[in-house]
Amino acid sequence: MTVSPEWFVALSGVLFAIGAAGVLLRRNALVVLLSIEIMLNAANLALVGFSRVHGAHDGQVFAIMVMAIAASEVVVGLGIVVALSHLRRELDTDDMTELHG
Amino acid sequence: MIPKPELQWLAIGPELITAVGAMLVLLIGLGKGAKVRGTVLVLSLLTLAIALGFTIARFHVTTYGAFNGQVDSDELANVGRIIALSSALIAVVFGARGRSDDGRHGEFHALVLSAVCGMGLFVAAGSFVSLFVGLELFSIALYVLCALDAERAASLESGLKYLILGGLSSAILLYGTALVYGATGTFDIAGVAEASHRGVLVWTGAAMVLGGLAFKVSAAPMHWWTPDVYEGAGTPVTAFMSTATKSVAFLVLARVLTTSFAPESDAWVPVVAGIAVTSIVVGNVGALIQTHLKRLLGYSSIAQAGYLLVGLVGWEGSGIPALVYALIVYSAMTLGAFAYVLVLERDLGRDATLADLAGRGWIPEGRSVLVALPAFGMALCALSLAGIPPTAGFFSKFALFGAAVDHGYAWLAFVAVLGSVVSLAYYLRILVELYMHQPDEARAEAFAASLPAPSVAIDESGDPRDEVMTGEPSHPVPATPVRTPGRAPVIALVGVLLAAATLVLAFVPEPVLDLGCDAKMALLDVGSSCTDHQAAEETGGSSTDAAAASPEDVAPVE
Amino acid sequence: MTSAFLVAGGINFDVPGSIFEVALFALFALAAVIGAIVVVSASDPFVSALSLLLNFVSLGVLYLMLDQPFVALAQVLVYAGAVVVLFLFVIAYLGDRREVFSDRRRAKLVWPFALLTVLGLGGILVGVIIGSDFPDTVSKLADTAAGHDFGTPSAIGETFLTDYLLEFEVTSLVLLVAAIGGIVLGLTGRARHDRMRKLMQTRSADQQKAVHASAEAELRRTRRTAPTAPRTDTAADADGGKEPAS
Amino acid sequence: MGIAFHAWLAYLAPLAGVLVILLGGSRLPVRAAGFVSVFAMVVSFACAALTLLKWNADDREHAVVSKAFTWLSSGRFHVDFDIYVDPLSIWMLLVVTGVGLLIHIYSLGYMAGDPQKRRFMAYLNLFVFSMLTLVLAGNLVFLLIGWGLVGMASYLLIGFWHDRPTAAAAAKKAFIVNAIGDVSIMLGLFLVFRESGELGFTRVFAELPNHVANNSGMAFGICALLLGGALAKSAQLPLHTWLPDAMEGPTPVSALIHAATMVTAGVYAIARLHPIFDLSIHAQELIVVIGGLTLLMAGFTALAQTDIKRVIAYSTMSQIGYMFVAAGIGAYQAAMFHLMTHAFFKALLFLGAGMVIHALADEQDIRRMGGLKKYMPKTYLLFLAGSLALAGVIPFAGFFSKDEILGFLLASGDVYGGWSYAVYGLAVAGAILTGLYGFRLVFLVFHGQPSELVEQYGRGQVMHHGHATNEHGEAPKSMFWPVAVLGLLTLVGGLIGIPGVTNIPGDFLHGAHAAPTREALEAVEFSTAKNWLLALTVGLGAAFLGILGAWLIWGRTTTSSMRTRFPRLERVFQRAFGWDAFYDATVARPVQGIASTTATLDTAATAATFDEVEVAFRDGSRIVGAAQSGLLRVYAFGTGVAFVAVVVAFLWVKGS
Repeated sequence: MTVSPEWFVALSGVLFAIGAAGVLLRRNALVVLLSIEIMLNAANLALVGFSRVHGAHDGQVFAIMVMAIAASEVVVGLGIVVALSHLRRELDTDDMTELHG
Repeated sequence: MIPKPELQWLAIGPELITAVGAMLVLLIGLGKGAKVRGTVLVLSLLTLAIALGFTIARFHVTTYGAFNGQVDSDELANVGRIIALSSALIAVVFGARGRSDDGRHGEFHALVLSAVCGMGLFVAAGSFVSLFVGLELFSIALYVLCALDAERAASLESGLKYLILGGLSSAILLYGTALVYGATGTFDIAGVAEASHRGVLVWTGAAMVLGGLAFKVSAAPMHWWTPDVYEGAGTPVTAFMSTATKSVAFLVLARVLTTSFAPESDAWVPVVAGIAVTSIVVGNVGALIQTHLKRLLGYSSIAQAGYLLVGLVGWEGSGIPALVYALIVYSAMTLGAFAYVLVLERDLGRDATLADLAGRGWIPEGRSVLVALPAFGMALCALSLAGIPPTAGFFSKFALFGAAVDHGYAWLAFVAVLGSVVSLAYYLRILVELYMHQPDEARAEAFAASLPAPSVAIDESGDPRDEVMTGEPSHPVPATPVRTPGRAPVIALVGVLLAAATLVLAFVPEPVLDLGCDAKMALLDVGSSCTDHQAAEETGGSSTDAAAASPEDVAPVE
Repeated sequence: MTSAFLVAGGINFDVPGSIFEVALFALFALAAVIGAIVVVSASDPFVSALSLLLNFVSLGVLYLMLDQPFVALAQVLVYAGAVVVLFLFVIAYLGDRREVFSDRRRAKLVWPFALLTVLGLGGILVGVIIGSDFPDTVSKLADTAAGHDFGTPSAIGETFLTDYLLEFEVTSLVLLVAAIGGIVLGLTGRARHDRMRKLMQTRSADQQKAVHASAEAELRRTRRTAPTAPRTDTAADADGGKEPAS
Repeated sequence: MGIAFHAWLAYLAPLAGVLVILLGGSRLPVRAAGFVSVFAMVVSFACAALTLLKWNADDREHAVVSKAFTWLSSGRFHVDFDIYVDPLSIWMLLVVTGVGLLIHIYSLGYMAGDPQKRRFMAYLNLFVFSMLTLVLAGNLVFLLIGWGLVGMASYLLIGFWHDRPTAAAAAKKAFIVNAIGDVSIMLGLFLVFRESGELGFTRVFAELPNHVANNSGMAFGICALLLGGALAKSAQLPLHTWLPDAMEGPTPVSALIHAATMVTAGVYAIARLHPIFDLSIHAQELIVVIGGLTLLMAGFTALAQTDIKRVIAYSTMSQIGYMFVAAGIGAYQAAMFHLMTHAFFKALLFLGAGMVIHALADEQDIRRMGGLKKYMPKTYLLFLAGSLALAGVIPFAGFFSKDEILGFLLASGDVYGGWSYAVYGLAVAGAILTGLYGFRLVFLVFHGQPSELVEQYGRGQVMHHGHATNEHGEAPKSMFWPVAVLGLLTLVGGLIGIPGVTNIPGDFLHGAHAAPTREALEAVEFSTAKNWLLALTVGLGAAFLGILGAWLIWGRTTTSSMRTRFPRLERVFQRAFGWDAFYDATVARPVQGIASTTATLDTAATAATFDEVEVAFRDGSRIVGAAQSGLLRVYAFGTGVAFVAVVVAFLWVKGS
């Protein structure tokens, strides 16, 4: 291999940080959910990369399970967003300050 | 040819029972009518009871490495299961009356059962894969449960906040797991400990796993979701979440830190101590000016997480037994407090504030003592949460802090005890309201004005404020019918029983501490100090036995 | 096996020191990063979702380069095929909901620190990964236990059904819970909506009074919290600066 | 039936009282509730007396430890629910149940007409039970539990009139300051456990010296932490601030808790744990210094108070200072002797003050009193007896006990050298102050021209609870007789400890090795005529000096407005002889200056520390609440920072 797996894992670190940036900075609930997907995908890339490093299947299998779980999380997240959309006009998380203090 | 995997089904018995129960409840709940509602309730209670019985019956049966190393079912796991199952049982009782109007009954119960299933898997996880899957199973179920309370507009908000912050922390935990896997080549919790390749990757991974679990126990500075979600979710869900989630997450934290990352204990002990201090400070200080009861309990739960972490610091000594005892005590007193909050909410038809407690500790003229008993239970739970002797809360703190002092963390115990002095200010407010104030309508109303609106549905085109401004209702903005006030005798009874349980735990702490000792021995290998102490106790015990033979133990003073 | 898939495209990447492989990695890594950045920064959720597709597909290719065709396949099918579509569907259902790039004062105060935090996180992760060595990296997959089966569907399937059977089953329970959640939440939202409509039509004087009271309570609360979180003037907010994260 | 049986009965009787009243609820008539609580105390006191008789009859050498059951045995923790009976605890048992009984009876009359009387009597019983938990505890854990319980009961009692906001605030303050003490004692207990691995007294005392070196830092640390608890409970510097405020509670509470029993728990704890305190001479020196400073400070502050109960409260602090001094030098028996006599005469003073307050419809300001002697002669006599005992005039109880402390101090000077003499000086100065403030109260309240309010009382125009307060002439019988009994005890109580004649406290406490005098001190044959005569003479002289001073300043004048405040003194003295001018310049003015300064400082410090801490915490709470803004992005940011911080901290610890 010319490109050693470490580079893939390092890339996953970068992607993870970008995803975190989305969660920390964005106000649109949908985009925040997308950002969480990016983070989980980055973790997957790390798992897959390390799986290649060790030449074992565990990482890949875990990655596939993470995909299913991430999809589940998205479904619930979108469910809440849709329910919220029935009550409010904006999906701006800054408008959701009913609970505070 | 794929080799047939070995499946030790009994090792995940409680999870199987609850999973099957969840599906049954879901199916039966599709029907309509009050009869179905009753059936579903009974069925889910039955499922939980059977699972609980199963767990208790097989408490000491340990299975390591079941399902090819995915499950380690031991005493620690069983303690977690018992707490989660009991807490779910109580939460189901709490939630028995909710959501009766829309003809769908199964989901609440199915979700609670699934969550318990996930918690069981989580706490019995033998590998990081099953740990993560279990975590996500109960987390996702809880996200839905939080958002499910149709009577409160804030419920959806709390669900979304929990989901997003929970997703963030899950991702962190997952990435940490990946790093640990990368360095050690295994997902096995025990296997990680044996890996010789320990470097910066393992350390970073361990820190991220620690962080992710600290989020679940709602320790500060990962506490941000706690007050809002506690307030926004329905009270049965809050009660379930605050006890079951926290307990299993703590036990898993103990498992992971003391096995996988035992070689890194020189690093995680100070970090855990730091998180404990932050939690104690943030939780106790934050709770001081709260008036919304559930929010107050939310902050209190952050502080309690801090105290529990103090016990974890003394893991090599008596920390784990202390932690187990404290978790059980914490669960009992918190559930007891929430029971009374729920009774109040039912009575008022809205959220409860401190002012609503005023004067409820008194026996109304001409009524029996029983009327004031639930309030007395609340007072006991508050005292216990404050850690005032001779309640169980006092003893659990005593054991936790003692473990830390034993481990050379006297300063931490000092901070923790100071924190509990601060906490007196708000726990005593509960007592003062109950027993020292007269009920005051105007005051209660003033307090209630600060509550989140009871599910004000804002119409797409209108804002209620416009209406107030212009004076004419341009856009009809109806409120969801406010909950009809009523009594909740069963919940009150459960609350009283829980308060009584905290008293029992105070006066007969031994069996529970023994559970903790078993759990500790399950975690750490033979020769750990728990067994040492027991040996020492046997020698010491014989002399006390001899002394006990004569009623007057004559002992020299000097 | 990378080669098996890529040779079909007429390029042989297994040449030692092949510049192509480096270029391929660079290309798709860049695509993944750009995709991610656009997801995070785009003002239109629709654009965000589509960039997520780019990110996912790029990751799929990277998985292929890591000799893991099955994961790559799953990535494209599950993520690109299901998740992104779900997102797009919801975005379409909700209509155009661009984020208004106004900012609350408090949040404005926070964002540079948030950016700093994120940079710190990325820096630590990359630094840690680059800084640590992998002495036991398997260079020739033929040497591993999986041998030439590494990453193939049958090998993955075997692992799934032996070592990870339990998790495999539990994952299905997770999906069930998610399904319950999706349905219930959708219906809850619907039910609230309907209840609102119904009440709208049959509103009695009492209810009007209740609404006024609650609205007033809301207003009071808004005023009280106004200095910290003004909820009233959306117009003023709209004048705020563009979010710098874009 | 052995000693332990009686002790258990004495211990559990008040609890039974609480339970009966609680369970009876409103079905139990108020009268019956009062009867139940008093009956419980009668049983308790009788059993305590039987315990004493039995002890003497058995002629035992060792403490009796009676275990009810093993409360907990897990890991290293082994805690029994047991009681520890030895002369020290019997002594305390008698004081608590005896004075407690009298105050229960007094409360029947004092709280008559209060709608919550039933609850009050239950709380009183609860308090006695808590106090007995503390006194009879056989191990450190139950000592701590008792320690916390009395705090709790005192919280309930101080805040009893919760519709007064000041009462609620005072209750809270008392509870929190005491909780700080609990923290301290709990940490000390952890250290004891850590070092010795034991919690039962018998074993701790046997084991601890094997693990902790004499005068080591650890020994000092343990003692200092234990002392912290004692200081808070006994209202010694610097944790004294709660006691004056606690006077918001009903007067019987002040008498029971804040004079006779709870506040002396610190002294008892030091005596009980003396094998631990003996390990660190520096900790003992600290006790002496704190006691000495407190007795002086409190004496001065008492001089500047205008609230009758606050004067007595400061006096209590001052007298406990004496006990601390005695305990610090190792004269535990003297400390316990003074503890007992103090319980008698201070309860007498409080209850006497209570009768005055009751008569004047809850008026507590001494500036509005005066000339009460005419209308309440019996009360006056009792109050006078109490004041004489307080000042230490022969043959009242205070004379013997206080002078025993002074004698030991003088004797200890031969052992420990200079600083001990310095403390002796402080103690003598304190004795002068005692006479001064004690008789200031007597003169201002009972002598001189009757004030307007007192005149009204004489005419039967002072109304309380809807009826004139002097219907019964003086006070109701149930109130009068307990006070009379206390008066008798005050008169004769000291006779058990006449130096050279009867040394019952010393023999009883010392004989069974329960609270020995330190050996070094014993070596000094302190009953030699020289020391005793000197101590007695000086003590008596100081008392008379104080009383004389009080008479000169407050006793001779007649107009009440002039007599109450210092600043007007000059004019009074101008009309008198030249001696007055001299006295004024040399004594009155400096004393006045110091008194008002200490009082101001004390009030300021109290207010500043407590209120400012509370304000600071509330501000902190607001900050936490403001951060919890409801904005998801802020939460995400906070959570993200937390994760990064954990990772950085982890790596940093690993890297360094």
